[in-house]
Amino acid sequence: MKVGELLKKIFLVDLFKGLAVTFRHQHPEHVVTEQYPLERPKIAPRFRGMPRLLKNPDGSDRCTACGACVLACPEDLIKVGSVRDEKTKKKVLTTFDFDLGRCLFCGLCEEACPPECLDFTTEFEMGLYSREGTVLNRQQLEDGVQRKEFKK
Amino acid sequence: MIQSFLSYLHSNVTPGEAGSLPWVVIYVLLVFLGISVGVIFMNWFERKVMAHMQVRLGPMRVGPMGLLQPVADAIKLLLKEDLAPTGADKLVFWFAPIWVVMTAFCSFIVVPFGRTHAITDMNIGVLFMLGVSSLGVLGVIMAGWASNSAYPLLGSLRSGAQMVSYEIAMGMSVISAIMMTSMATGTGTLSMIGIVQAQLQQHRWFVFSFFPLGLIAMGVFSIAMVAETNRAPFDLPEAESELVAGFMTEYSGFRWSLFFLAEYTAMFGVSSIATTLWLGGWLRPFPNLLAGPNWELAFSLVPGLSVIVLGALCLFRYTRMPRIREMRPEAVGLAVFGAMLGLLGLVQLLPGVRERVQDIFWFTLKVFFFMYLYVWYRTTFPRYRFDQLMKIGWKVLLPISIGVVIATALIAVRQELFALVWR
Amino acid sequence: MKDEPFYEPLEEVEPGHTFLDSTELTLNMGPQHPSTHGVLRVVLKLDGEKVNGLECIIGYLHRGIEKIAENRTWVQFGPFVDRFDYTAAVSNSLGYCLAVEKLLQVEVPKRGQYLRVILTELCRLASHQLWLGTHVLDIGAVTPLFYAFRDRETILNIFEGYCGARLTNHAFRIGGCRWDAYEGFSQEVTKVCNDLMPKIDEYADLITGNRIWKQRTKGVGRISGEDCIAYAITGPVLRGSGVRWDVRKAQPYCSYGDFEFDIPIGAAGDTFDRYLVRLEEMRQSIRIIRQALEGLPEGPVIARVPKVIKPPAGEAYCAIEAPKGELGYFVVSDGTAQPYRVRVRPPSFINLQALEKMAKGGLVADVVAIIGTLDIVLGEVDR
Amino acid sequence: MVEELKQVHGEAILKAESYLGQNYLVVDRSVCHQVIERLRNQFGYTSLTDISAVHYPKDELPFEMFWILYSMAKEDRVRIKTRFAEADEVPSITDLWVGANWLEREVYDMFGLRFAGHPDLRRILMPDEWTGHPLRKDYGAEQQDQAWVQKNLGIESGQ
Repeated sequence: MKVGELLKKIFLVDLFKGLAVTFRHQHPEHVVTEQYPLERPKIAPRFRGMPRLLKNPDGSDRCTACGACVLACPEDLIKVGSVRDEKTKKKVLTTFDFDLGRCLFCGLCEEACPPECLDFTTEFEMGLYSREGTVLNRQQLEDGVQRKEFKK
Repeated sequence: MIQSFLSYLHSNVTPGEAGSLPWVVIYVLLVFLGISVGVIFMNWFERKVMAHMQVRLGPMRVGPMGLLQPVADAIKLLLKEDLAPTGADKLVFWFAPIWVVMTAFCSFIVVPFGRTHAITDMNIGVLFMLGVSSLGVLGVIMAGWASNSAYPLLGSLRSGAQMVSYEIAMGMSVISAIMMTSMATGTGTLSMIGIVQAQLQQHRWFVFSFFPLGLIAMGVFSIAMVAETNRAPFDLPEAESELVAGFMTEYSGFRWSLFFLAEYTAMFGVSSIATTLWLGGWLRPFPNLLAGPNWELAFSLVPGLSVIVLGALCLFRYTRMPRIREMRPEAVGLAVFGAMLGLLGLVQLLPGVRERVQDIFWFTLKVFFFMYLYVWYRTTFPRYRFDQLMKIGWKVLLPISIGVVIATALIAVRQELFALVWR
Repeated sequence: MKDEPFYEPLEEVEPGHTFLDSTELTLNMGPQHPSTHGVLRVVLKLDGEKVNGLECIIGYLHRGIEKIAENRTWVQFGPFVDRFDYTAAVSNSLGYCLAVEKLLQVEVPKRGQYLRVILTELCRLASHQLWLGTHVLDIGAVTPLFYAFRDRETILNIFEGYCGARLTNHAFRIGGCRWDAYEGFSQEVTKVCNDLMPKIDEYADLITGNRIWKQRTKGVGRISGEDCIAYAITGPVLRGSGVRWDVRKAQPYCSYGDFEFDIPIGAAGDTFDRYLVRLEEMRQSIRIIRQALEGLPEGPVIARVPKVIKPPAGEAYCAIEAPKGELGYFVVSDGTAQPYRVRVRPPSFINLQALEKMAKGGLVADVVAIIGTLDIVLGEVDR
Repeated sequence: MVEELKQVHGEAILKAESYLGQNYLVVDRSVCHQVIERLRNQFGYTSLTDISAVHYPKDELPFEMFWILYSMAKEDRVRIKTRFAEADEVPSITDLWVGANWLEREVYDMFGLRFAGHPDLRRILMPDEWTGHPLRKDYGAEQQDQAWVQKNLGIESGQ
């Protein structure tokens, strides 16, 4: 062993190097903690969060009840109910159930939707106290979630 | 009765020496309370320092800056269900944490927080402390054995072997410090107060005497004491990634918190030994160099002023807090805390109080230096393996400390030696 | 729920009987244990601290994903593959897509391939950082975990920006990538790479030189190159033992042949070497990402594939170099929209077998270190 | 290589083809161990990549085992396939690669195929007492061993 290495070993240079790293990091500017919910994370626009049924700007249903999302879903958790309108011979959406409890958030239903009506929002707070609430009905999907705001 | 009670205040000795039983009781209670508060503060301090070293914030929500987090945790632990494993030896299982806490607190009987601030002064003080603090291992072994479970057993076996091995290196390095006490007077002392007074007489802390021998001895001691208190990087008995929680695995709730209390108390205990032996105990910086009434006054104002500065910092943070409803309890808490600190600081500036308090202040400061080291080690180092731990204890620390003892002895008697040789 | 407890009634424990009656101690490590990386259960036979024998009991996380595949369409199975090795979901996705594309005989456009390379290499970085943090934590150093996670977070942010999810990304689709790079993608990736290089040196400062770390890892869990091959081990563990083999070089896929990078190898085949190999792999990954970003061509990112994917009947095996080792997909199609069989060659599962050989004769603390160095993910072991 | 193998084993090499650039050999059950051993020792296919099976319930020999071998020298993969009936025993290759141990246990667990000469053939992923082999085609996706679940987990159903 070389003298230098021996000296380094005796004077615990390796240990002090490590100690220096941790000591340096004590400076408050290194802190990366995000104080949720006072501070909200930046969510990317492509984020796949809470699903939502979009409506046309004039308030009419954008969903055509085609069932493409039902077919696309790997977990088979979307249930679409529809009736055929007598006059226009078009399907009209009646119910739309989305079971969040089994959702993989893979986004396949969103991709499959022809009128681009099913949308994954950037909302990520979906915690619930019971399993019953995980099945979202049409009303909930159309309204979206009302978020409680916190300030720092 | 009252006369004798009050007359102690004018005496210049510890209550134990004065033989005043009521004051002993008061001191015991004060020490117990002080250590408990210290443990609570230490818990917060450790989490905070660790958090910042790990680029986190640490406790922030309970109380101002999370100061009340340990209190909340303590309440939670008290309310938790107290479980004992089916096959456990109930009596021993119940007794083990009490034993550990008892021994940890017992060692504080001789710790001098100041010239008069010790419960008593024993002429074998250091020996007593080493002896009592090493009794703690018994409780750990009891806990591991009584749990009737594999992890605690392994943990307690490790702990037993580890504490016994490091005791020796610790004792050897203590011997070198004790030899230094005999330098000026020719008669050494084992009394904790005597050791500090010897440092005062010799005009230097023992870390710096016979440089670098004192430093090496303190280094050995400060490594051995980490092992002795089962802290990282020597925390094998409770290595959480290997043995889940070691000897504490089966404990929960209040009994677990007793172990926790004991661990931190033991840390305080060994740190106070180190402070007393090498860092001049309660002595303020440069007691001989910067002597004189003016310096005396200046240094006695430091404790009060520093507490006031802390309080002012809290009040300053309070003014910087956003005025919203969610933050109000926290903000008010911080303000009250700051005000209380300020008041405490003011009280410490009073003439009668400040002379008595300043010893404690310097002592605590030095102890917290060691506590900071504990935390710093814990965040930085990986854990040793069992065989490596033993190797370090027996093959590195023990020879070094024996070497230091021999070297100290040789230097101490160098004149006699020279005389012997030249004659 | 029945009224009586389902565990053994207490009377069966003889009074006064303890496990201490035997000379050999059987220690059940896991499935709930801080350092078995999930729900691995290792039964150790101990003589004091020494490990005389051990057995891995796995399957606690078995979800039957291979069975699920047979009941989904080719497209629908895409998100499920992320759940094999959930710490490196992008790699899983890539392997599956490549295998199905092979069956379909579809060539992914160059831009799509480059994007895939960038994302998989980022994923390798993220996976190695997770490994670093947890491995070092197992050995007792708490802090590197937080540094590693801090830096991993920036990579997860890129994933979030690119495909909308951080962990189980479902990043790629059969035929290419679902999305093109988002705005500011290349700047962000460049920034992450630039920031990461000094961070890796910082880990080295904190860990590599440390004598405790060296003592804990050098000579621990040693395995020779021949043994590695006999155990069918791949990935950094194989390379740590001095075998210079990497699927990215041996059978380049996804235009890995376009990039210049080295395969680091170790000499001694112990835990320390594997640590160095993985650290160096992180540097090489950054090198690949920089090259791919520079050469990122314009064009489409996804090939033209039918909406309902029905590969012609046949079978194909496609392997990629996942962060844990060779990740292979053996897919069998019978010409319908559903896979007939999807077989995954899980690197963690196969690497874990060597634990017995590596840990026997060591101490309890070594077992933990070796589990860490094998870098297993129980989602992949149990599937 | 193929010619050489055919010379030695004759009719037992049923097919040697390449599909999508991937070579595979279909061999008779009786010679699969010899063929694998020969590939390993003579032709440099020293690495084992994977062992698994596919279930074709409609065929006469419903189980198809496959071994994937790799040659680091040639950088080439080869797949050896062979067909079995359920009652047939497959020769184990744990004597060639220790690592085949768990892979074969998994095949046993998932398909119920027995390996001759395997040192420790137990279930690996499923519980030891479980009945049924999940990756067979006649095993439903939501099927479970109800009795086992009720006995060991204390719940009515795992679904």
